[in-house]
Amino acid sequence: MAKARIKVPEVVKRGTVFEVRLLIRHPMETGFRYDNVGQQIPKNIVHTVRCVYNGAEVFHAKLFPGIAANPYFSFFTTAEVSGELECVWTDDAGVTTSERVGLTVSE
Amino acid sequence: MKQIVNISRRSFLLRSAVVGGGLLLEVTLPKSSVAEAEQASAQAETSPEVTAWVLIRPDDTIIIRVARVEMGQGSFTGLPMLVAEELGCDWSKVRAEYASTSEHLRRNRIFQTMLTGGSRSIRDSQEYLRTAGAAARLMLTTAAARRWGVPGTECVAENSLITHTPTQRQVSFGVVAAEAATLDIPENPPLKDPADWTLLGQPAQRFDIPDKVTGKTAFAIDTRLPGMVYAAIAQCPVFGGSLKSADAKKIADMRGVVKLVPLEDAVVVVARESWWNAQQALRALPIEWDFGEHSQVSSDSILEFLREGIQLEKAPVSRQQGDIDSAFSSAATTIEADYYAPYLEHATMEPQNCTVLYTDQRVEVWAPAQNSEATAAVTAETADVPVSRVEVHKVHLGGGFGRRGMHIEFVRQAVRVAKTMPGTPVQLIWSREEDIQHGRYRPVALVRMRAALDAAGEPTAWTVRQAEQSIFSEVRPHLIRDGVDIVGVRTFADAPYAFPNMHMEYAMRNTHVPPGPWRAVAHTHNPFFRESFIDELAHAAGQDPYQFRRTLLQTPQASKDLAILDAVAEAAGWDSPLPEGVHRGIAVQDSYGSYTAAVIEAAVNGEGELTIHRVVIGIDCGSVANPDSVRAQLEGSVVYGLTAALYGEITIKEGRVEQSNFHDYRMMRIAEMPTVEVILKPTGGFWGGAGEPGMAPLAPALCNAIFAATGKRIRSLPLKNHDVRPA
Amino acid sequence: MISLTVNGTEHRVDVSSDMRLLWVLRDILGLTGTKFGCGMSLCGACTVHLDGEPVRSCVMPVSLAAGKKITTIEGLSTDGSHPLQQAWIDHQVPQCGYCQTGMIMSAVALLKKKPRPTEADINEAVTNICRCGTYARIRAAIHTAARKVTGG
Amino acid sequence: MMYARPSRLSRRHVLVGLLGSLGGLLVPLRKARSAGALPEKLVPLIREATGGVTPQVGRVTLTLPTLAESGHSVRLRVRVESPMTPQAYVKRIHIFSEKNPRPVIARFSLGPRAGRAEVHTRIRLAGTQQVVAVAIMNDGTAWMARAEVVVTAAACVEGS
Repeated sequence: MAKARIKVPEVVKRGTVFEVRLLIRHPMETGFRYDNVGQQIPKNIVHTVRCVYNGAEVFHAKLFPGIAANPYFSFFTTAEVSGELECVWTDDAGVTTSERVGLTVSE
Repeated sequence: MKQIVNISRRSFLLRSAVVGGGLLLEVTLPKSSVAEAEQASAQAETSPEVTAWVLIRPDDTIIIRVARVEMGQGSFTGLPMLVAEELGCDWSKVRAEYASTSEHLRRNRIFQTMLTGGSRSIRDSQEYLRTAGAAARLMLTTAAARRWGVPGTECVAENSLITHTPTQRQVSFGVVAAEAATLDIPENPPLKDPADWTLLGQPAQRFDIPDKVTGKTAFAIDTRLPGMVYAAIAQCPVFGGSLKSADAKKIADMRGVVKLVPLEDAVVVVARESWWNAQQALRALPIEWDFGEHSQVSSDSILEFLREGIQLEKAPVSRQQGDIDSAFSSAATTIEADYYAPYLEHATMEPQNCTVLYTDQRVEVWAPAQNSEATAAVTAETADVPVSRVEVHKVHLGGGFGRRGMHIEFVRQAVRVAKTMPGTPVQLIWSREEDIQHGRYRPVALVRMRAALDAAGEPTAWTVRQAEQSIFSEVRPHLIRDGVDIVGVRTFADAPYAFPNMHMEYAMRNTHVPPGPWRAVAHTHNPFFRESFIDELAHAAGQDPYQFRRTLLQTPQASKDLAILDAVAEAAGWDSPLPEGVHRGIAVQDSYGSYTAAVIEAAVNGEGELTIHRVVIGIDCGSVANPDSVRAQLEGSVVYGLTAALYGEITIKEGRVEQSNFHDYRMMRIAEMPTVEVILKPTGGFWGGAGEPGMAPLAPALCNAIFAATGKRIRSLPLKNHDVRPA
Repeated sequence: MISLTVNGTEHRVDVSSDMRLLWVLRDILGLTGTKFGCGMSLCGACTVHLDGEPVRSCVMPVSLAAGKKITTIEGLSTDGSHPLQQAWIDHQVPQCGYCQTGMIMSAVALLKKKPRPTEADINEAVTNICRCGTYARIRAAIHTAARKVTGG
Repeated sequence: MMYARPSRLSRRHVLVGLLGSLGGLLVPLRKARSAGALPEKLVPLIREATGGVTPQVGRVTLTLPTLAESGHSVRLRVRVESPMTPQAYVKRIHIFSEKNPRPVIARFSLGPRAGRAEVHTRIRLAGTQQVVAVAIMNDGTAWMARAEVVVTAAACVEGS
């Protein structure tokens, strides 16, 4: 199973605002749940998500346990030049993960 | 072909919109709705809505809206009684009507809550419903006073007539209702002194019964729509498994088959003409399942898992008082016992079902669900439409018992299927086998209790270790506090008995079998454990079980438990002689804001055959709307509770439920029905529940009677697994 | 085509001959007063009369009902005026009510055979399941109706 | 009129709401639903988020379903009116919950390059409650919107 999915339009016209959709696979353990034998499951959530478009940050989110499991975000940014969109996220266990997608910008 | 089509609620929704606002309609409404609105407007003229709860027609017919659902408990009648008492109307002209869920949502949840469960319908709404009745009465008397040009304080309402006391002029509710509807709703109208009630507390005939004896009542499963197709479902036999494949080709030529809809953990066959066609095709369908990781789980392995919980050195504490260690070290007698209760399924007589009509404009749903707002939410989420496009048709339920409150997966399934066939109504019905094998079960529980008695036989200490599945750890994690399911520990953590030293622990042990709230939730198995163990202590102390309990209930907090125990013991003639071979057992329990006790008289012959001769069960639920409904709830609890005690057992093998229908999940029938005497002792000043509290004292009272008869202590249910031949 | 006489009306239905009578009544003829409870002749919610005899329609192939007089709850009375229906109201028997039409059909068949049934007669004839537990009132209602009809 | 009107909606509101739902004008009702005081426990958190500025109601549209079944995953859309130019843009959007064990749900940072100040996500809601969105603009002003979500999952158990 992929760790995440990023969706952007196949081609975007330069200067237009387009939608980025990001789905991260992560349980977002709240720290409030119990396992089968009543032990509290330690909190482990993705606490930070950053999205970088050709090196510049276009989206930054600080997350708390109130974000649902398998966090989903959609946000907007402006098309400039073709290149790459990279999303990077870190969870409480210190694991940092990233996923990239290519972006084609037309004139 | 005869079509019985449920009446659309569309016109009803508009009706309330146009009260006082007819002028706006012409400019605002979409064209297609104008004719309908005009028609609705005409109706509105004749049925003014005095408040959201009360509509009064010129012919003095009174319509009282009911927000909760009727599933046998009688609230379709009891709730209107609360309104009518304060309204001062002619009860014979009152009709009950369900409040529309969509109107409720559009009007900012004007009907408060639509949840039906927790024995809460009457007790949670009595205040706002009585207030609603009183408010409507004040509006009506005010309207009459204005008409006469007299002070409102000189007008009184009774029997749907308003009288101007000084002149004895009279006008009926129906005449002034339209004017009253234009007035503001008074905020804190005075309520009657309960001593002045004329309707509440008197037995009333239920509104829903006449149609239930003719077959006219349309349950959800009776929904008939033009062009409707039928859906049958098979769910993965092992909980947590999933569908691998189903070969649709094998059934493609079978009669009526329309399509196959695979779901993650189930497969649905849709057929024309009849559910029979769908079910026949489903039976012929080759299905491959991925049973997942739980296919080796059995009732034995679950019991082992619970034993681990009992044997743990420490577990989260649910109650602590005093010093048990020193109490035990100085004890003259120590008693220890393990008790067990199995999984149970609800088995509502109307199987799970749901009818859905999905169109581009809206989604209509007919479902036997205990909370129509939840039905609307599930429908909107599953269909991926705004809830404003969902119309939930309210229907009476063929039983609920907690099965269809939190868990309405049948709605989700039906919406999934209907969404694949826009414009075609789909009726999904679960077979009885699906119902029994895919329930939300009363959790299994194993409990170890210890108690200390001093040399005088006085109880000095009590410990409890529960190893039990939590209903709420998944669905309502906020009900788990420091590892303790605060619902699962009730009966113990809140026991009224005055042991000087107590220590109680809760070891959560969750299995893959889905748990759910089964009628009375924790107050079925826990009272069996507690009240049987108290009986053991009484016998160990050489005391009468009734007197032993009385001694432990001499605190102010326990006064209502004590009073109902005394009332039932007296009614049963606890100290009176019994026929040869007949013995008594007793138990007491408070739950859902009420206090119940029972005495059961039973005999066991040499072959170990049990006869239950008499059940005396009493309740103090504080105040009563319709005493006949409370009585019926207790009579019904006797059957539901004794069925569980005698036969109720869901067992697990290879990860799945072994029972499948009423031949192996047996129900009490009329031949086994004992004489039941219900004692109503409402002491006033509070409102308790009635649907569930009666469940609590039954199993322990019966098992205590069996002990008295045979000397055999029953520490696990059901009784069918025990040899009760006298030792 | 199978010919059925239901509540005095003749119907010709085009269904497979092994289709159970219950589903013909409910889904083809729209007579939903007869209920589905178990599908295995265990609960009695589907009880109808075949030439006056109570049968569990959920297991009865429709072909076996052809040519016989079928009576459903809808055919008992048009207005709930049958003495048993009246007794059911007087005793406020139903709770959820789902099983009650089948209960009444069983009781009607009993009273035809035994106008003044004993407790044992009731135990033998009314084996339907009611989860709400209305049995005590069912028993009382049967006795009331019996007394009324036999003038006792 | 003789009697003071209780917290119940005025008839006019109801009427507009009903007609609105027929004509697609949901705004008045949504306003009505979010009426009522700002949850007390959120006040200091919002003050902290805005740097002491009192947020004004407006410019922010917070969309949540009226009803949610379990509250495990509830769709949220927040949109802020802003030209999103280097001169005038939304810097941050904070999402708060009235009744979750942790009242802060998320903090989104945007910039003029976003072009459109709109974020969708899915949140958890522990029970029926208000959700509050606060937007901080580059000029230091703060705007907010509220929405009430009814979480219907309920048991035969709450309370006693």
